[in-house]
Amino acid sequence: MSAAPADDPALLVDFYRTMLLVRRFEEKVGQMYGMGLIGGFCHLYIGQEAVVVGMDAAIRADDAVITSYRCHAHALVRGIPPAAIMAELTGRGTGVSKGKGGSMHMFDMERGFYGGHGIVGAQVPLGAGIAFAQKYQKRDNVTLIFFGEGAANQGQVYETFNMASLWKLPAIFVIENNQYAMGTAIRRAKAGTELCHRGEAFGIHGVQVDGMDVVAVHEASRDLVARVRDGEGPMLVEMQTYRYRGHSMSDPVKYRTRDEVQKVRERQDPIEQLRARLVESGTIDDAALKAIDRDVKKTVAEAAEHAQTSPEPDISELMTDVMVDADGGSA
Amino acid sequence: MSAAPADDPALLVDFYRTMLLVRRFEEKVGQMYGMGLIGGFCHLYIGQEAVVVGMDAAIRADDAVITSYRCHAHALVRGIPPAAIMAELTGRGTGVSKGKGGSMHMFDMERGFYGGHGIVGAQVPLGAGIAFAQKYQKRDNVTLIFFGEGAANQGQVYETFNMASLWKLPAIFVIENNQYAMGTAIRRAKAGTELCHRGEAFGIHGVQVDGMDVVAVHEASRDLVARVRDGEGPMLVEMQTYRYRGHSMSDPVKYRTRDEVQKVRERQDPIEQLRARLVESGTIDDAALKAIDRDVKKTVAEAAEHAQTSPEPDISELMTDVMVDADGGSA
Amino acid sequence: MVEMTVRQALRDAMAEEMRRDDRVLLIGEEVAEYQGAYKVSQGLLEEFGADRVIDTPITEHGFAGLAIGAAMAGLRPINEFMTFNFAMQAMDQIINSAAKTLYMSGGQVRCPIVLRGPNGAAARVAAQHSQDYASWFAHVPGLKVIAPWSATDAKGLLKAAVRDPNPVIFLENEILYGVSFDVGDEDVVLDIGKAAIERTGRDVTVVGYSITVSRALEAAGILAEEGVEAEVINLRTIRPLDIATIIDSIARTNRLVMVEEGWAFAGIGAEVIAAVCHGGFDHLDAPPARVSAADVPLPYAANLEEAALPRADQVVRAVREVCYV
Amino acid sequence: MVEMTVRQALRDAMAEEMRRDDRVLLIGEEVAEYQGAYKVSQGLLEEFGADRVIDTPITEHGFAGLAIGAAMAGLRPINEFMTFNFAMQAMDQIINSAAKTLYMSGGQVRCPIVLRGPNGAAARVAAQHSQDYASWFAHVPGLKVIAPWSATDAKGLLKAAVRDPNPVIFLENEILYGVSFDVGDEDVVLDIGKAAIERTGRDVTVVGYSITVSRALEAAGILAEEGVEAEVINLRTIRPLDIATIIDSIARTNRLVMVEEGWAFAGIGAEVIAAVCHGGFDHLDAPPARVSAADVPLPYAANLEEAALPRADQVVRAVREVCYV
Ligand SMILES: Cc1ncc(C[n+]2csc(CCOP(=O)(O)OP(=O)(O)O)c2C)c(N)n1
Ligand SMILES: Cc1ncc(C[n+]2csc(CCOP(=O)(O)OP(=O)(O)O)c2C)c(N)n1
Ligand SMILES: [Mg+2]
Ligand SMILES: [Mg+2]
Repeated sequence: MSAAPADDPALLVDFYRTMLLVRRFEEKVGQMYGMGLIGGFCHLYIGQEAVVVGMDAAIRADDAVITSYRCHAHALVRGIPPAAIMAELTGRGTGVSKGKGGSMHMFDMERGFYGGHGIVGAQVPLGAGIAFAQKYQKRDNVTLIFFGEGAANQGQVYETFNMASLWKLPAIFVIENNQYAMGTAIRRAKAGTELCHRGEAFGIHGVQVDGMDVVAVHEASRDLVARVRDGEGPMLVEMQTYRYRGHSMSDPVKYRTRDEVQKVRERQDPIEQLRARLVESGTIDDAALKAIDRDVKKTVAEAAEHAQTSPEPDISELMTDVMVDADGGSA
Repeated sequence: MSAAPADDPALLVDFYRTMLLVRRFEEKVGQMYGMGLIGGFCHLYIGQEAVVVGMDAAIRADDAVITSYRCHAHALVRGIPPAAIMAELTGRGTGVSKGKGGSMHMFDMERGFYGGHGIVGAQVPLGAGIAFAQKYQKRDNVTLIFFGEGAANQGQVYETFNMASLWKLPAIFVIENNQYAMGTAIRRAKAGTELCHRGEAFGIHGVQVDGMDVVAVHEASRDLVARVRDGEGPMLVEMQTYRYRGHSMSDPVKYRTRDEVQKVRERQDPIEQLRARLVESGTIDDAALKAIDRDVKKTVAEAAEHAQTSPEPDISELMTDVMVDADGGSA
Repeated sequence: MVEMTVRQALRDAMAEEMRRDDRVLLIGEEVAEYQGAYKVSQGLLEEFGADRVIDTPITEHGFAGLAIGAAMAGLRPINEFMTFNFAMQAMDQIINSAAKTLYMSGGQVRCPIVLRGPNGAAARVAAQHSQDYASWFAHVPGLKVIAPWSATDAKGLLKAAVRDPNPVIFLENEILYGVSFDVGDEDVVLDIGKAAIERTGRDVTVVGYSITVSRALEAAGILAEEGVEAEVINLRTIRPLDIATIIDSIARTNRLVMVEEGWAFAGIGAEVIAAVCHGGFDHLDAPPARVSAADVPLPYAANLEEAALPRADQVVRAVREVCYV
Repeated sequence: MVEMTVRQALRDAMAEEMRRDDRVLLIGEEVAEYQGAYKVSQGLLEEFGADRVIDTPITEHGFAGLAIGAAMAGLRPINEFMTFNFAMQAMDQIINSAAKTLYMSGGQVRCPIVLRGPNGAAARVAAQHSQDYASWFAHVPGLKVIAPWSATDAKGLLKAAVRDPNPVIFLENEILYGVSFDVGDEDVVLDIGKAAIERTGRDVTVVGYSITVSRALEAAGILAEEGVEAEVINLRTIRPLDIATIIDSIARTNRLVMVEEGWAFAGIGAEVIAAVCHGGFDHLDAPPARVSAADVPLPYAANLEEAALPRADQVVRAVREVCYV
């Protein structure tokens, strides 16, 4: 195994850059939504960046990822061009789903990114199916299955735990516990123990990780991924994290105080934490930080530009992709 | 609380009589099915008698019971006349569901018997709803929710555990672990720990009981019922039991040996165990046993006779009971 | 006359019924503290308290099953689905438990529940959040299915649904929530099973439900300028279907255009046409026409979405065709 | 020609496809060690092993979702529902994941899965085990829906379904499993989307699918004795519907009777009638008629069950009506 992440400055800088990209991208999305350039439901990932960045770096390009509607960040870190994601958000033909899916339904089969699912919990059995296929095809791959702490109350999750455990599927169940499901604070919807224990009755080992600390996330993930890849069977990780923004762009966020959010931002922000660490350890200097900042802003600006200037899908696209033609083309 | 059941000879004799009634009734049902007098799916309870008899005696007449398709015994012990149950099985108008429900769908609202449900696991949230109503109406009742160990893998069960625990519903979840779900032995379908622990992550205390010993069942049930009635919230009990017959009348039972069944019958039969105990302790003599036997046989024979001589439902019944009329009648 | 949005009408209907009958309660995701994902239950928690306005975890299968069980045990729950798309998780409980148990029990087990929430397309929410379930639910005996259009419909029919001793599917529309209508100010309870003629006309009968009544009325306005008088029928209830009102209208107009937001295949339009063929075939002077959603999962892109959903101009065209003008 | 039951035909189709393509697997409750609840998968575990013939726990929502995910990831699962009634637990995954994801992903995520099992009534299994889901599934774009009648249909269409790159709902019938039919002995793959004319006739077109084709043929036999020649069409595929074959027949017979085992309201009969009105209205010399299940949950009692399900004598009566004889 390569060096521990804490000792790998290049990796840490990379984490920083990617988290910043996610943050700035989502901020831009928020702005564009406010301007009416993006429609429908739109869920931002701001605050949770460490989870997806730390985890994605622990898997390989040929592994698989599946998540909920809150999927822009997952798509970005898998390497989908920001412009294609942004163009999906504006509903353009150059979008990653040709403009047909929108914010909640991004997919990239070439990058093992299985979406982007709008129904709470649906991605959990689907993800187990991807892991099932990996095992069936005797590939040494793993599947990361992300879902929220609200989704963790859906019954299909437990059905899936049972099957994944019975069949030792190479699946990692990642509960992104951002403390709220829409307006419902976790304690109002969850009885019993911490979520990391919810797989234990089904024989699934669970751990709880500080999901605001990208290094902790990454280290835990490397361990889990290695064990799952080795055939130990599925594992579960509860990432304790926090979303700064509303559930979606239309959420007035009356269920918590500004103060609560402010405290998390000040004390636990994943990007600030890592920046402080990089600066204190002398890994990076101000000029380098600025360069990253500039780079990220440029990428985001270009994506936004592309997303606004690309044409809408051709109207003929309305009737395509309903069925794959028997000869193999999708029409 | 009244005397412990082990010290209450009348109660024990009553258990014996009721278990025997269930056994003989089900044997008769098996015969009549073989003769073509009963149709569709038909699931016998033979072997499991101690569970329902011991539990039902721990609740009150105004409490509620709900179970699966394997419901003849639950209906019998709730006090529904055997003739009405048997007539339901033969599809007659005098059946407890007017012949419209059949073997899997018996109901008796006057006796708090909520069925008789054909979909595996469906009765679990329904049962929690009954408990919810009991609590809403501030009644000090409890609901017994019976389901199989196969049903215990259904997701809706865990959704229900969570809500029942959150809202402290007066529900007792009874897993009748008869070792098989159709042809699937429990170890082939269940990962992880014993089923009695499946509620723990949701804050539901669980116990495991020898479901072949009616006294053990009853004692455990009295304790659980008292605690649940007192407002401690839902509890779970796994009854370890065994079904002697096939899953349903059409099951050739190739998934286990005759020897396995024979051993359980010889060593653990709930009726034989209790009989031996009653005889050894001198609680009952041969003549009394014979009288009970005769009585039970007579009851069953009368039920069978009634069920064969009663008329089919009037053909006009086809279109009734689809809707309740707004004025209150069911038409 | 007062003006009221459909959202207010629904809220008031629930509040009034909860005041009238303390067995009535509201249960669903975000109905209490959040005041409803679409603010339909605004103020209800405050007035009726947490025992009667109940936030659930995200477990549609479980909470709908629980609410159905509670109805069987004597309560009168209003079960909100945040949208009906999520009711697919609870489909088994709705069909096999709520719709069938009265019959299976020979008339013993009643299930007076209202299952309500927005149905069909909202704005740009894409395929998984936009399905119209009218024809699925209406297919099944044992259910009543209501799809209000106006605030009057919403209030009068929701009150009727709560009082009905049977399971009622109540299909709302997110886009209509914010639309205002004139309503009478008394406490009206409408009859379930009766359609409303929203505009009279002699040349063609246009039938819609929910938001497509707006499309039909828009079309009727355009057609009137061309001298074609369309009669617009608002189904209000889909099961039982008020086929008599439709056939009666066609007896006068001899032409039928059905407008639905759902997919055409085995949809409500198919049923209306088949039922009209059965009971009023000889009145028809032209083949009845359907205007429906495009036969695709609903796309996100603005231009594709617009092309996918039924529009007034399509209704106008269909009317011209059946009128041979 | 050889004789073969529908059960054998289905089994052989699966075995042949599993031999041909090792991405094909069978997953469901009791499909492996038990050899299928209705013995449709007899011998498959032995031939293909436990990696490819997979018994699941009783968790339809979960295992169907898992199978759908596996299909997206490149496998070709055949997902057996012990009966389609239990597919309601998995409805969200079937509709929102299997049917819609290709579209939502702009054509990227394919889902080549077959979801199969017995559908509709068996014998005396009552309301919760007897529903016909044909119209529900056929309502939804993104799915193909097949309902075979004969052994030839079963084999040729199941093979086609397995090879199809799309999600296919394959609706079998428990009562037909044991029925024998003559089949050609070659390895036929039928075209999805083509109806079959099972009997030709000039006086009336009778359309059925699955077991109602038997009812239609019985009725045609009775009618022939009265001098009425019925043409019997077996739909075979319900979505896409082969409306051309139906209209072509009606162009000759000028009369239509639709026989379905499901409920009438927004059923397949409604769609066939609406589509015929659209494409062949002028051919119709009489209002098209429907013979369907009674509009009730299916009762258990023998006499009520018989009265509830469509029978040949009802078809005969309907034909007489549309033929005015
Ligand atoms: C089955 C279903 N029920 C309800 C919804 C509406 N909904 C969308 S997101 C959400 C909250 C989910 O919370 P959580 O799982 O914690 O994820 P987060 O949004 O916090 O990332 C709800 C209730 C849905 N999309 N699907
Ligand atoms: C949702 C659903 N899936 C499958 C079935 C078919 N089925 C009926 S009973 C049964 C086995 C249930 O086993 P268990 O829960 O252990 O109860 P038991 O029969 O042993 O009492 C199955 C698979 C069903 N009725 N409902
Ligand atoms: Mg959350
Ligand atoms: Mg069992």
